[in-house]
Amino acid sequence: MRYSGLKVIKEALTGHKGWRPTWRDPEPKKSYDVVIIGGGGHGLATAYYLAKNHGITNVAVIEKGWIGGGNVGRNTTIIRSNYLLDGNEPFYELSLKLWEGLEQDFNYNAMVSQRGILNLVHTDAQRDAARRRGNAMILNGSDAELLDTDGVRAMYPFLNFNNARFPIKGGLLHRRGGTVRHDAVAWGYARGADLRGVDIIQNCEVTGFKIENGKCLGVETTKGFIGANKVASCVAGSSSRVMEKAGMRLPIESHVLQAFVSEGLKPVLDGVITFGAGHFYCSQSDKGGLVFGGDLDMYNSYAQRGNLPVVEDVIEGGMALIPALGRVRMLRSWGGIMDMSMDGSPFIDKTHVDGLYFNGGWCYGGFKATPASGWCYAHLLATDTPHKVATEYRLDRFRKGRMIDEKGQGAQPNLH
Amino acid sequence: MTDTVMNAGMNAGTVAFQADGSTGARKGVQVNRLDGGLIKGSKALNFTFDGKRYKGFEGDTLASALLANGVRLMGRSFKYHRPRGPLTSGSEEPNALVELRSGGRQEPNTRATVAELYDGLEANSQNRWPSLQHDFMAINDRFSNFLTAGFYYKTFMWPAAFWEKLYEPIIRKAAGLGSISFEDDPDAYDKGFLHCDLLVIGAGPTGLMAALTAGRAGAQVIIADEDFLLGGRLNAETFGIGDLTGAAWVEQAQAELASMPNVRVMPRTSIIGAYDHGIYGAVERTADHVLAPEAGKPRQILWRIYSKRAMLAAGATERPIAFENNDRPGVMLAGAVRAYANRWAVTPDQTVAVFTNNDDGHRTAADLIAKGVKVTAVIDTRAEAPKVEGAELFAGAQVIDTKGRLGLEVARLRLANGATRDVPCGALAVSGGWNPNVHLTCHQRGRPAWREDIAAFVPAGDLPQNMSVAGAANGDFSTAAALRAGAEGAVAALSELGIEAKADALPEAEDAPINVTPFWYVKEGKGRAWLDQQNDVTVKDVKLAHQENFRSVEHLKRYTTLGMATDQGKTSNMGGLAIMAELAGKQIPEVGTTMFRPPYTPVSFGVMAGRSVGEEFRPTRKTPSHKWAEEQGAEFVEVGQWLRAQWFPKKGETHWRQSVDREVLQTRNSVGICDVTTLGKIDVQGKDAAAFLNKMYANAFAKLPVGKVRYGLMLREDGIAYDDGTAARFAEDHFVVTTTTANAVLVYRNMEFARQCLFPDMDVQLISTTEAWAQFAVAGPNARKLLQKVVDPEFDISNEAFPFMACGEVTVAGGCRARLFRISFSGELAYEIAVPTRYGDAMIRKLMEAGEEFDAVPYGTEALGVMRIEKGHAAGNELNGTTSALNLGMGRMVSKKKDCIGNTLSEREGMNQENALKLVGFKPVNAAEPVQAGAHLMNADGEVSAATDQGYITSAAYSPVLGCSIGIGFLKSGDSRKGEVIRAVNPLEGKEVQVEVVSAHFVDPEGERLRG
Amino acid sequence: MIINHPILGPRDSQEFTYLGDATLIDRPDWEADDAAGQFHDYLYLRDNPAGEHRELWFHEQGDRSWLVVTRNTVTHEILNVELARDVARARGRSK
Amino acid sequence: MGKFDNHGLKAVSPLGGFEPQVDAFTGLLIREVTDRALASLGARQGSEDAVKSAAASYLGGALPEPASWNANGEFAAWWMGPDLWMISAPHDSHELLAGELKEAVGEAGSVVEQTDGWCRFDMEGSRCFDVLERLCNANIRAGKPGDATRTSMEHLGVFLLCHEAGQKYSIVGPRSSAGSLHHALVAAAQSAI
Repeated sequence: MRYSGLKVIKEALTGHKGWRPTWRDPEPKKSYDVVIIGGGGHGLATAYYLAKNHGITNVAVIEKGWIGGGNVGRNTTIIRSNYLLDGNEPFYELSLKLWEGLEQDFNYNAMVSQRGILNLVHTDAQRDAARRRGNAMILNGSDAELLDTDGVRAMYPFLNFNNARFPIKGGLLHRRGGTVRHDAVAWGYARGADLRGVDIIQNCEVTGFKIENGKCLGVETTKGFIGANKVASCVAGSSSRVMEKAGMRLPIESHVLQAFVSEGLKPVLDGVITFGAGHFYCSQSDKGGLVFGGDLDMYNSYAQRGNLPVVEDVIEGGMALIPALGRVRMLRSWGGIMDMSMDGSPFIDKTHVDGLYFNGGWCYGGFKATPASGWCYAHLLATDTPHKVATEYRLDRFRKGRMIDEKGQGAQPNLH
Repeated sequence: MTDTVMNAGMNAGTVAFQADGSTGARKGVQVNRLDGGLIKGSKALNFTFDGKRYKGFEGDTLASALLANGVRLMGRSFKYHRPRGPLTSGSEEPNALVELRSGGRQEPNTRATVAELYDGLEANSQNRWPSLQHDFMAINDRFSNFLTAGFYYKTFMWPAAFWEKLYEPIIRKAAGLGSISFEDDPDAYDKGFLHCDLLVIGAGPTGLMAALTAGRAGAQVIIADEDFLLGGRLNAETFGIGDLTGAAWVEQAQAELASMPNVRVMPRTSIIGAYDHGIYGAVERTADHVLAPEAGKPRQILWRIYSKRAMLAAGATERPIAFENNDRPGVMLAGAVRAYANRWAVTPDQTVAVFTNNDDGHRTAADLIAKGVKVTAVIDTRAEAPKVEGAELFAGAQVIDTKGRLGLEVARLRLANGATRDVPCGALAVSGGWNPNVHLTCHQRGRPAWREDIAAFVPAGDLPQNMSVAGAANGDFSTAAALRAGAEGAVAALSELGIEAKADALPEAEDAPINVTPFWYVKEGKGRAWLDQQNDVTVKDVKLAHQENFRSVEHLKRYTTLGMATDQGKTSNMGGLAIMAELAGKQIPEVGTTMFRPPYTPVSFGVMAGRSVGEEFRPTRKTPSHKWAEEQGAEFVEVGQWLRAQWFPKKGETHWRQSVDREVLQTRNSVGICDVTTLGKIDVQGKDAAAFLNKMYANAFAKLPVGKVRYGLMLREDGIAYDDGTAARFAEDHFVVTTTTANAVLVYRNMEFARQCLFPDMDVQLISTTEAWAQFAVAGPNARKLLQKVVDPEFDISNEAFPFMACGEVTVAGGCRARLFRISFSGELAYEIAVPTRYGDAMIRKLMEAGEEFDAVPYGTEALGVMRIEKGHAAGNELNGTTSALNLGMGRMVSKKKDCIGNTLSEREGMNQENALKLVGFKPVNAAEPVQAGAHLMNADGEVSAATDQGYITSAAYSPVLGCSIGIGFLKSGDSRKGEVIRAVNPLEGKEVQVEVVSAHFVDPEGERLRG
Repeated sequence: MIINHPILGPRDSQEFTYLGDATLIDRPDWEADDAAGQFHDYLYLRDNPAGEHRELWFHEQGDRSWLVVTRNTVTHEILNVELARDVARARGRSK
Repeated sequence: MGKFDNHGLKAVSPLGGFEPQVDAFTGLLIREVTDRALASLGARQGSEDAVKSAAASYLGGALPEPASWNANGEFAAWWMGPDLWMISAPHDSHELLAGELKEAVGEAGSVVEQTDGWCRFDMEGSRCFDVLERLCNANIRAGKPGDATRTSMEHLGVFLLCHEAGQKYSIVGPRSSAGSLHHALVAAAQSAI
């Protein structure tokens, strides 16, 4: 079934009887060509592109809970291609280009909205770094503009230009950055994959891998054994827990990142703003809620919830930047488990076990990567060679000294 | 969070409460005002709503005062812009949201049901245009059949560009609820910290009894309630406790609590979240009930409460029944109607009907009848409904529709016999049963359990650490059970702390069982029956979600937006779950619940930020010469938390470059002085001090002579350069090391890690002395001459006696002790001289005075930066966390003969490639062109692209010595490319400059000056 | 969170800085044959358990002790707190 | 005037004045204190007992236990961390406190001058509890004289020394942020009183 405005009108006039399930709920088959562990954004996108780009449709996505329940369902919805390093930026640029045509591609309105991202700078050194980054973005085919204070003021006159502890000296504007309705991404990919024959199996948890003679033959699950030619782990947040079952230790720690939404407001912020002198970034959803976040809670956690000090730290940043928010209320907070990697960059790679593949380590940036992650992971699974924009995302890069460290923080996951 | 008491005995007819004003006079004032209540009828308050003037009384909320004045219409819904009035009388309110106050104090989405009335209150309706009565956007309601759950996911996709250009802007404008003024909030906020043995959350009968029990035992007790009156549901009911009325009992309890110094009673305080290990967040509204806070006083306070034990006594929330057009102003929860009548002496209308599935709803009828309000019908879904006196009872009947424009006029019933009946009523009091307020028990991911006998979720065993639950929050709804649970819960909690408390003889109170027959929605009718009134989620939407396979509760919530409004579904979630369960053929507990998360009720940004706003967002660190620099008219710059002088403009200088050029030239030509106190200083002592520094730094320190300083490069364990500084050896077992300003705290932390965790038996003691010494760089050919005037003559600081890289203790200005270091960042003959910080202000004055004959200049961070770039010294822009010693041209400094942090991993292949980036200098081929930091480097010819990128410029400045702009940066194989002309491209700003690769040491490359 | 400091008793975790897995105490011998491999594993690989985790916290806004805290990463329950220096010595670290 | 104050440099207080600042509220006085010299004393490994006894004889009393401070005549001392104390004495008579202390403990201890690394504000009066609970997380109402708590106030690490519970405290914070700390104290006092 194709979605369209006409279809909506037709259904409205006929009692909405024609809408079908957005995805089926099949029982698992005995085996598949590819079993993807994890029904989050990346897993569903991988299944979609395996089917669409590579014609591989004998695929199962197995999800321990409900699809889209991981970080794709608990993030701050930002998309961007504003990375600095050569190992990263081409990948994120591919991702942004995929976002730009995504809705027409999978026939689902995920509300991709490129209203711009503004990274504020507060010192000369930050401006130098912004210039280097902006140039790297442009050289990689992305877009960037360097604004001075007046340029920022023209966009957002209500920021604190009067008594700021760290005055705004300008900003790096990335106009193609923006936001996407996060849940819809999971549902859109699920629908697209399902229509192409992929089995999405919810409430099915992987309990182990069947590995014989260095070859992965399938997965043990709460719904029984499922055989596979290739098993693709895609469970960011739970990567260590799942891969431990295959005997692997990863260069990853799991951390909690909190995010927040305010009560609904008439338009305040058009685009996304990140505060360069505190831990605060913010956008406004189409429903009117300010969606904002800041820093990690800093300690290892699988609890999907955080603590009060970080809430205060984030909102202190918010008030420092936008004093007019004093009477606005925070409505809800939540927490996601981040796969924090040792250099802040992800992995899309084969493992030492034949037929077992790994995708993870997305830190707090997995959402924007969803299309390219699926695209490149599908490429790797289908061809056994890394996609050209994902050649650096290797598990052995630390052994080789080829870190991709955007923030320059070294092997300290919670600082990335 | 008010405690709820249910199923009181029907002692109707006793008007429990006496107002302090004259009763008879009220009716004339406000059309729906009754007698009695807990308001102060003697004190009339003026307020406006949408510009119209009204009067209410002290003790009113905005909602009760508007209802008293005959105003039911208070808001519009989010999507369909349906007219709405209050559904509740508490913080769970979905409908009656207003913009309170104006200007910088304008507060959108304020629940009229909890906004305390004050004289001069100003409120306006929101999300409507042009007026609340005539809202243009109500046209959405006509098209509701097209605007079903998730319709937007299926359309607005073509043409692709139209989403951002057309559809989305319209949607964004229409969406949202209230608006902000964009003015800065003028009010202050505060934070604080409290400690207690027992935190009691909710001050209804359960909480009050718990606090009394614990307080009498001498425990440290905090009892908090979001309401401005203690008592919870006791204020809304007509029955008594013991011989007293409910209100009198509350007053007595409150008086006793107030007399105990170990008890802190906190009304107007919402517990917003249960955090780890007994920490609770609480927001106290100290000035929301007055026109404006007193000067210097906060509007709200965020308290962090450290509790050893906590008791949740937060009561329960009534839930509605869904039926067609159940959202008209006037359709309210039965308990709320009762609360308005009993507490606020208000009836929403003069004719009221009641619709219930339980006994509790009948009490609303009885209480209203006793107050003289006409009850036109009591509709009970149960065939075996109890009898009603004074109103017509329809047992086994349902409300199937309502009518009325901008407010309820008629309820249409389906009677047990199948007939329909229209009942006139301006208000319909609906009760579908009560849900315990389990929210805080779920903040640490606990999941509630279903209790069949009350058809509701109650807290399960997985409570937050050291929390217990009692009373209605635990599903024990009667007053007697509440009092018992409060007392016994307090005894149990305190006994775990070794405090003995006694559950004294409890007063008598009603103890009736609950009789509820679950009834979630009326199945009859083709129209819409609302579940989530604010977000306009109807029964049909839940059915559509089920049809489209959004069946998990989380999918249901996210697809329909059920429970995502400002009330977080407090009155709507249960209904949605029950309907989903029915459609899926499951039991309610199988469907589960969504996760309750903090905050319990929405919290202002202002209070979460507290005093950390504006210039006080973070502390400011000032250098010892700050005051003097201010006197000189210096420009200041933020360097971390420090404020440093950036440059010192002189009269006639109109551009900062003039000042900076002058400062550089004057320093290089004569002498300049700069406050360098901000560099971190760590005092390292102990027998193993040298061995310790050998571990910390890549280069060796063991053989550094006493009285000498050495440059040190510090690596991270991954081999990347981390920080640099100097180490001065004052004795065999005593060093003072410096760090960069930015890394002072981190280096000190890492050293402690090494000392305690890696080398625990080394004899090393560390302490920061950054702030203890005011340190000034004195640089330039005349530096020594200047210092010789300041350093006391008994100290020989000649080149022979005090050569480059010497250090020692001296006195200055006739006996003030000081430390002198002969080190140079500028490349000139230079010293750093340190005196105890209290003398720093005098010292800068002394130095400037002594320098007068040399035309000494103070220089700021800009000139400092120019001179270090001229010398090719790495700073923060070069030590950017991705560069190694090899990149910095200091590869040979990394000793291979010893173990140090980072040397092993610095040898990995990826960090030692042939074409590795190397730090070099750049000069423009055309001296008039600027070199810019952040430009990327490209070969002289060929494509400009990421693939051909050769490196980047890290730092750049105009060099007044060379008369052109210069830069340093990292270039692939840079050290072997000197003399090559390449391009520095800056497409970001549309610039491209031809630069020559040169040594990074632009000035005095041999270092003759600094040794002179 | 509250960390029960072995010397100072219960303290708000906000006073602490978190580092990570307590195995960071076990810095390898630089002269070992496979020092490069050992340092790689030491610095980069983690068990990252969902459950009990021994981890390093620094009482930076307090007495500047490094602590080894045993904490459940799923429930955040803290089971044990030790001075890291004692742990380091017990694990054979010296100079 | 101390013996070393006769040089040509005039001292300023952490807040930048020549005289200590005083702020008065109903039931509370906040005083800047500038007349104390400070030196840290760390025990060398293996010399913990030696340093304690040497210090005790110099100070005229034992070094304080963890989380405590004490006074002995003109001296005061507080515990900073394991085997680390801060010693305080009148500035007029002990500007060279670090040197004197080092002489007293010899090789057993590491001594570092700390006098001007810190600023100190004394808070006195009946409203101390009400103000301090707006500033720091220390459980002050359960505190007793002699408590020395390292805590933070408005993002600044400070030592809080209790002289008399609810009546008198010293707050010792980083000198360069004296203005911010002072602002926090005064704002809290205005807010709470």
